[in-house]
Amino acid sequence: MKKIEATIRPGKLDEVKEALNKSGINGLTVMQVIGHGKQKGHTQVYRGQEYSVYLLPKVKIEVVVRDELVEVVTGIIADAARTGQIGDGKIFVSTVEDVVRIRTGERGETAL
Amino acid sequence: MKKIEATIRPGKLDEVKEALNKSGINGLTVMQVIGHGKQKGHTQVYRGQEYSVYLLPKVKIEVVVRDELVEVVTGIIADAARTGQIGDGKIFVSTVEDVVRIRTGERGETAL
Amino acid sequence: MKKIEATIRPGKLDEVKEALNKSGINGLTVMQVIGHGKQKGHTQVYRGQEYSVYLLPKVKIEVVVRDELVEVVTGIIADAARTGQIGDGKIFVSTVEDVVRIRTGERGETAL
Amino acid sequence: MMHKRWSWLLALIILFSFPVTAFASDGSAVDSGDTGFVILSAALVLLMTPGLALFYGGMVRKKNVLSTLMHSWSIMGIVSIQWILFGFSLAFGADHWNIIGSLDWLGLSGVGQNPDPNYAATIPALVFMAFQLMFAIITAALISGSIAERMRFSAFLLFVIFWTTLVYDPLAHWVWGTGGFLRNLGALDFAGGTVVHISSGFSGLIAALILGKRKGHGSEPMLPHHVPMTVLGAGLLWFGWFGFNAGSALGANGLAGVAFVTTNTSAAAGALAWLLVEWLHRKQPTILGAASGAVAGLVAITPAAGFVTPLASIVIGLIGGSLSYGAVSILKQKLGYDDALDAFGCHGVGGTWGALATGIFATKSVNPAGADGLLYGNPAQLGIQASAVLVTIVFSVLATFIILKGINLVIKLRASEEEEDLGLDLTMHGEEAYRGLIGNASTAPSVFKAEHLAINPALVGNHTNI
Amino acid sequence: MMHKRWSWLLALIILFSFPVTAFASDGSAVDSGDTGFVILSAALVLLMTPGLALFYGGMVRKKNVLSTLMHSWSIMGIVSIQWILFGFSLAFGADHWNIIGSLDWLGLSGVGQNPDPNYAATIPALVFMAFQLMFAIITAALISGSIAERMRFSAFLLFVIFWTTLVYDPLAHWVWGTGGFLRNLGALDFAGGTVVHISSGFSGLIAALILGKRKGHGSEPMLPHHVPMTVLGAGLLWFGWFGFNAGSALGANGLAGVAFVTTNTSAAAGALAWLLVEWLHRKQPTILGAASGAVAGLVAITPAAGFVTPLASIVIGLIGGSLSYGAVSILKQKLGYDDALDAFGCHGVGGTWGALATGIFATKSVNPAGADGLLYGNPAQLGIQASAVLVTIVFSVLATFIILKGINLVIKLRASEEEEDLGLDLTMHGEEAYRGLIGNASTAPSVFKAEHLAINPALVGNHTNI
Amino acid sequence: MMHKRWSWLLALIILFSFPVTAFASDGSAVDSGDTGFVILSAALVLLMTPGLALFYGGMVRKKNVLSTLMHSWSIMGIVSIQWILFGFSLAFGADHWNIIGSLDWLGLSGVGQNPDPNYAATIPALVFMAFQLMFAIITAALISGSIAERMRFSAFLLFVIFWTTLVYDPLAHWVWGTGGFLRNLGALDFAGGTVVHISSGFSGLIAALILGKRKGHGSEPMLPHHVPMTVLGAGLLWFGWFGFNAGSALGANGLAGVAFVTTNTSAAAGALAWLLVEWLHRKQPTILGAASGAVAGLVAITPAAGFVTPLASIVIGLIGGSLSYGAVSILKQKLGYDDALDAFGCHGVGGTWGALATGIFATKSVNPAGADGLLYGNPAQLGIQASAVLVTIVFSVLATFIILKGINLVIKLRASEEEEDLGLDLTMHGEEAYRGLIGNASTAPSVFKAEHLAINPALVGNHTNI
Ligand SMILES: Nc1ncnc2c1ncn2[C@@H]1O[C@H](COP(=O)(O)OP(=O)(O)O)[C@@H](O)[C@H]1O
Ligand SMILES: Nc1ncnc2c1ncn2[C@@H]1O[C@H](COP(=O)(O)OP(=O)(O)O)[C@@H](O)[C@H]1O
Ligand SMILES: Nc1ncnc2c1ncn2[C@@H]1O[C@H](COP(=O)(O)OP(=O)(O)O)[C@@H](O)[C@H]1O
Repeated sequence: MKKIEATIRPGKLDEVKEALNKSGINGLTVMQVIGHGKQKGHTQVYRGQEYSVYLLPKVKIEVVVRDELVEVVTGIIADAARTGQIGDGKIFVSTVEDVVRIRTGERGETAL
Repeated sequence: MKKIEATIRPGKLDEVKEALNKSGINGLTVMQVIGHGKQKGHTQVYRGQEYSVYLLPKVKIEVVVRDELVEVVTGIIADAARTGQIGDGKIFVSTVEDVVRIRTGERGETAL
Repeated sequence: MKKIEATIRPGKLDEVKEALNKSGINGLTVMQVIGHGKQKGHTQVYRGQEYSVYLLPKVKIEVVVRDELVEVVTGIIADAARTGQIGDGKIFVSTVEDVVRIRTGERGETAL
Repeated sequence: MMHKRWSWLLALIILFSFPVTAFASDGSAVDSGDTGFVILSAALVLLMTPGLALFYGGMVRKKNVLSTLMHSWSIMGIVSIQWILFGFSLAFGADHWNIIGSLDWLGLSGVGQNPDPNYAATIPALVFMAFQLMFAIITAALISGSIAERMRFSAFLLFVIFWTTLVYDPLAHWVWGTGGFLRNLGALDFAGGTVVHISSGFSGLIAALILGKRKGHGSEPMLPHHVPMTVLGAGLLWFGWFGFNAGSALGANGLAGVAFVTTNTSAAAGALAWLLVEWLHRKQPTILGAASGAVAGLVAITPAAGFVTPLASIVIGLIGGSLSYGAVSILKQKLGYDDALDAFGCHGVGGTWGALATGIFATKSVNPAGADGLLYGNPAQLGIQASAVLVTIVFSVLATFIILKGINLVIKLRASEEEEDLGLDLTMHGEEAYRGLIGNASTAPSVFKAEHLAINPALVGNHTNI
Repeated sequence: MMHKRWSWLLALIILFSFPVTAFASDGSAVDSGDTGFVILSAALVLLMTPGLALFYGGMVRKKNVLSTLMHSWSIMGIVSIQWILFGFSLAFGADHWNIIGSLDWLGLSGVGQNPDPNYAATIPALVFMAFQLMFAIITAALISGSIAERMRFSAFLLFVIFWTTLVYDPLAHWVWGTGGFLRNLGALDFAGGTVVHISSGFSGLIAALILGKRKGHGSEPMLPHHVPMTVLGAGLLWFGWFGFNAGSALGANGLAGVAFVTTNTSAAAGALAWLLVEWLHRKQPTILGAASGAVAGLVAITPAAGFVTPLASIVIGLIGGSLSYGAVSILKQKLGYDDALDAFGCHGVGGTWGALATGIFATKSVNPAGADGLLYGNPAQLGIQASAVLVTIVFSVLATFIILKGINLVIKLRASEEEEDLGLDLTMHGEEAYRGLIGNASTAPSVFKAEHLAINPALVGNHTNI
Repeated sequence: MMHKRWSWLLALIILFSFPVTAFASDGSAVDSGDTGFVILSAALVLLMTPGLALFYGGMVRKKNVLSTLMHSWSIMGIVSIQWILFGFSLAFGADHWNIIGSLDWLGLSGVGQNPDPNYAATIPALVFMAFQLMFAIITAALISGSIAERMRFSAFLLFVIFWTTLVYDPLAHWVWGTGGFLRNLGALDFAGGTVVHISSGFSGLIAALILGKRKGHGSEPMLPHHVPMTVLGAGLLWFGWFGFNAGSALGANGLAGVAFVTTNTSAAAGALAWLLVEWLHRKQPTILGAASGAVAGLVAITPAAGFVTPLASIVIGLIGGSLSYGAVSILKQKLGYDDALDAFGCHGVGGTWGALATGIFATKSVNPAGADGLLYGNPAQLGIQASAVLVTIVFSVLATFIILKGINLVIKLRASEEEEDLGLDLTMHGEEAYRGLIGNASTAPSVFKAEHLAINPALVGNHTNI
């Protein structure tokens, strides 16, 4: 099994989730992160002092899928999350060796 | 070494942590996530409009352990986190190649 | 490619990020976590009752880099994050098999 | 449909058949200074209830903050209407058997713009009524601290209606109504030590015992999710309490000035006492302690505010804050009841102390219409106060017990374990308090709803089960 | 430099050439009770605007809370100055053609410490002026609920200046100014049903339509980011509304007492009505509903507060709460406009109902200076009320339309899509509302700024584009 | 034990041996309108301190918000008692050498329900005392903005006691006490420009310099963790300031009306000025700027409120807002001191400007009991004002320096580096402000405590080291 981790724009979470749902991918975990890549930050002002923000809010999605789904799922995510502007984010793929469904104790791919 | 990532019900964190502690597993990292699996969401109402929540609050626990502990630790977590209802969560196991203890610079299993 | 995950003290994020920036490492993702290791917690008081906090606030940094950079980057992070006191945190290294830059669709190391 | 329309019409006709004669003022005895002061005092007391909502709301866990706010807010709705329809009449209407008011003033019939010299000779009767209403509201709201995080909302609403009618209204009559038997006895209660604080505190204790402990109580920590919210609430309480106590002089005069000063002083002394005791006992002075101690001091001075000197109010506040600390920190743990937000520890204990302290420190040099207390050579007053305390405790405890057991015959009082786990905000009210960046995206408009319902109607069904 | 200094001096000389004679009081007719009451009522009404800021601020998404607070706060700044310079004179100065006040009172010239018996015979004219100012502030602020989360800040500021001058000031004159044509007609509006609520509600609706829907409206959920903040705001509104309505008696008397009671009662009834209807309709009674219903009840009673009995105020509140629920829950979804925070649903609908209800329930037995309504044998009053409502709606809608279209000729009204995505807090004001543990570390002092600017000036440039 | 009981008894006897004669009112000269107004004004001023707590609390980092709230709250406790015991007597008691009040009124002996015509002829002396108390509270609280996020709590408490007694009480006597030398000089200070704002602002500056910069100041950003909390605080301050300034007329009259209007106007002008200057300087108008500017405007008008025309208050507010912006944005960075929350920038600078502005804009046409200023042909008044400013600055700076250095001889003023890192909430008070879903689970009841203590007593030990 593979773990697909995608760091995307917060505003794109909805579309990505819809796109995954439509393709029958239901299991996913989401967390709030901040990140820095090529995208540049904003200027903020507090009592007349300027600050620049270099870590911008992003959302990270984790989906664990069977090996054969990796290409499809990364494609779906990338398509749904793309705006074409710097800051769209990255997808990382890595190997997961085992899965346990806590409720039933099932192991391996059937537990996904 | 293996990394064990468990996404569980927030209310179970306490029990899981206690169970791990009792077995001598002390190092763990916890983060707040939201997730979707087989569990269905709730209905919420705002000014007379209904909304359904499909990403539910979960807690993710990460524990990195020596290879031989994987079975034990996943077992402990699964047992402590189980309610038997849909939404109990999943455990994923993957390989970690190296560890550094920042304080001392130690590497590998002794650094855990 | 390797994923470097470092769980550090919140107050050290700034220094770590600066150190990475200076070495030309720009891409990173940061999230807020709580954790337990060897470090002991604090006592808190609410209406005359005492509680001890055993999960302390930490910050987790994820950086994905080309294989050859692993040693350099873990070194930079460890040096910048070190105070020498218990609670400095840990760095975990694991393998990432593929990367997609969402904006362009590029794959592999060039997408980093 | 036809039927409905007719019943509306009927209701309207009934409404307006109430005599309105003498409703408008002839302005005779109304003093503009006193009237403006009591009107604005009533506004300040009203503000205490949203303030209490925040005071309590900050102390519960994140998943129950809205249900906690809802307790106070629903009471603002219910008691405001109850009081106008019949509550005021029961409490302050012409006396029957020294026990209850008549129903003459149903729907405020006869309560108009002219003063009622039985209660306040220089302000419109309506203003006196409004001022007293605010006390009825906050008293019921205080109880909600004891049953927070576990009571079903519909049971709570029923409880409020019955409690206000069967406990608060009679008690207010006994202590403040012309002819009330505790008033006749000579019991002093300037602004509600017995009527407001003892009654709510002891009723809360019984309610907490009947409901049982929150799930996980004792093993899991249940800590405040938002301390600054609690501190804000305490600030609004302190502010509003000036209306509560100084306004109880029912005129803008020297007595109001005394009550203002004793109130502020006791609040300050209560806060300091809590901080000091906590510092000695737990090595840490906390802001939650400062806020709690101020409230304890305010509670303690309430019955005494217009009867004692400012210096006495220092003592009253210091002891009040210390006793409440003891109740909350030691007694509660020892006895093991789950008075979630310490309505008993702060109001029951503080109110009892205040009522007795009035019997100790009261002096006619401050208020010639009052009485002298123990320290001024009249130990009998302390006995009278003790009797009033006892009567109030026994009555509140018994009545609350009966009301809750009665409601329990009809509907369940307590949320299910699953509801407690998920939190009452979600399960009783279908709301979440806070929503961050991704929180918003986690929700879909109702268009998606049908399918979800189709799959798991049971869970959704649960939510209607309030 | 030289030049600047001179223009300052010039400005100062102009300022102080205003006649100050008769500014100080001879104390003749001033009643201290009435004066203190109205001064403090004005303070309470001022507090409503920061309260409204929180009420609205809690309901927007996290990324727009500061811009929402800014709406109310910038209005507190602008309208306070406008009113003193010329707004008060336009609204309450000597009448011209029954339509507008004169400019005699520019810069408050002639508005001093003595009463102006045309408006209030027992309080200083300055106090009357200050009390009325607070109404002008909150009215403009109410509109901001409709255009939240998408209007450019500079366009908003222009809108406020024009709207207050061209809509509020004339309307206030028509209804309350001596000689105003709606006042001459006999229209009753105790505390601003038409002037405040109908005008702001309908203007908001038009503004929402002209601006268009928020990006993602209908597909993405846009839920409150901080419900307790909204509940706190509602609490401050309820509190401040006592100043608004009771203070409108302009004296501390029986009438103020009536207005106080009807206000509280209608708020309570509105909250209960919303809860009940919601419970029946959606199976869940929510705290956001309780707060919204209370506000709806307060809006509905505003024009009637000093003309109706407490019992009538129950009916007014119940219907007001139900109608606002219907508008917000059903009408809005059906018609599909994006009145973001329901300024129209609460104030437009509630205000219209209240103005008509005044024509139904008013009775001279409460206020001899008022009139009898439909239920007291005078159906004509309902007709007069309806006319006033109609005039207000037509005028507000047209004038708001023209003002916004006019501003649009000069600058863009609407934030760009990117600005909406990032949120107005960051793009209009360069601020973030909340900052956690790592949030602080994510920012660098301005020393790092230069390099960033060098790399991407375009993005930073955007921020100045307000 | 025996011993303890006896000392209690002794204390009680001493307490009640104070003469209480003439404590009750004969009601002679008390005006109900004035009394109600000043009582409620005092309540409004009290509310400013919890408001200030939020204003400051929102601006610090998350880990220090409770310690910041604690500053204001502990002052509410301490100063309320100090004032009653001896502070009021020192400030307003019979004059000694034009420098300090007598100790005649220790424990409020002799301060009763009758007016003291030396200060206010129509309100009970107790009410005047209470009103003045609220000023003493907020003044000390203002200073806490300068030393936020790094001062040890026990050192702070000592500082408050000494500062209020040795700086505030004398200053209040000089400016407001009968016989005070600045009052004799003819210095005008309507509501506390020198006594409250200059004294706190300059004392804060010195305290900030003595304590040194926060760890990381200049390299790490230290941004507000909760801007809406600050905005809420500013709203409560604006509201309460009406009590502060209008209440300082000590009666509900035309002068109170003037002070109300100038206060509101200057607040508005200050907010607008800050927004405009910021917009020009930094391209972004911020809500923190609007709130800060309003406070700056309120500070600036404070000494002038009852002496100048509404139009003059526009100028005073505009300049006040601009000067404070300059101080905070440019001066502070240039000079490099760490006045954490800008007590100096807002109160020191704004108060100085306001005191001088009073000498420029004051006119007897507004207040015959005042004086004419520069623009009304009396340049001498400006000189008098400048002298009063100078005296206040020199005295505050020196006295604060000596007090802090003195305390430093006994205990450490400054938190340790580790304490600053972890935050003062945790290390001084053992509390955390916010607790989310998993935050709660991260804590264990004290049953687990022992083992932790066993392992690392050092760390826990630290916490008691306040
Ligand atoms: N090497 C990396 N390791 C971890 N996270 C990364 C890395 N590069 C980018 N990210 C994450 O992806 C986000 C978007 O990256 P960015 O470079 O701005 O976008 P783009 O891919 O369009 O150039 C960052 O904010 C960061 O969270
Ligand atoms: N394939 C997956 N990838 C990532 N996270 C998942 C996946 N499946 C489930 N999860 C996580 O586990 C949580 C519980 O899953 P769910 O399917 O509801 O429980 P159950 O295992 O009892 O069927 C989800 O909310 C989600 O966070
Ligand atoms: N085995 C582990 N698995 C996951 N996270 C760990 C593990 N060990 C430590 N951590 C993380 O590292 C943080 C610091 O660890 P700690 O043991 O306190 O420091 P040190 O390395 O100095 O002994 C912990 O709070 C936790 O978040």
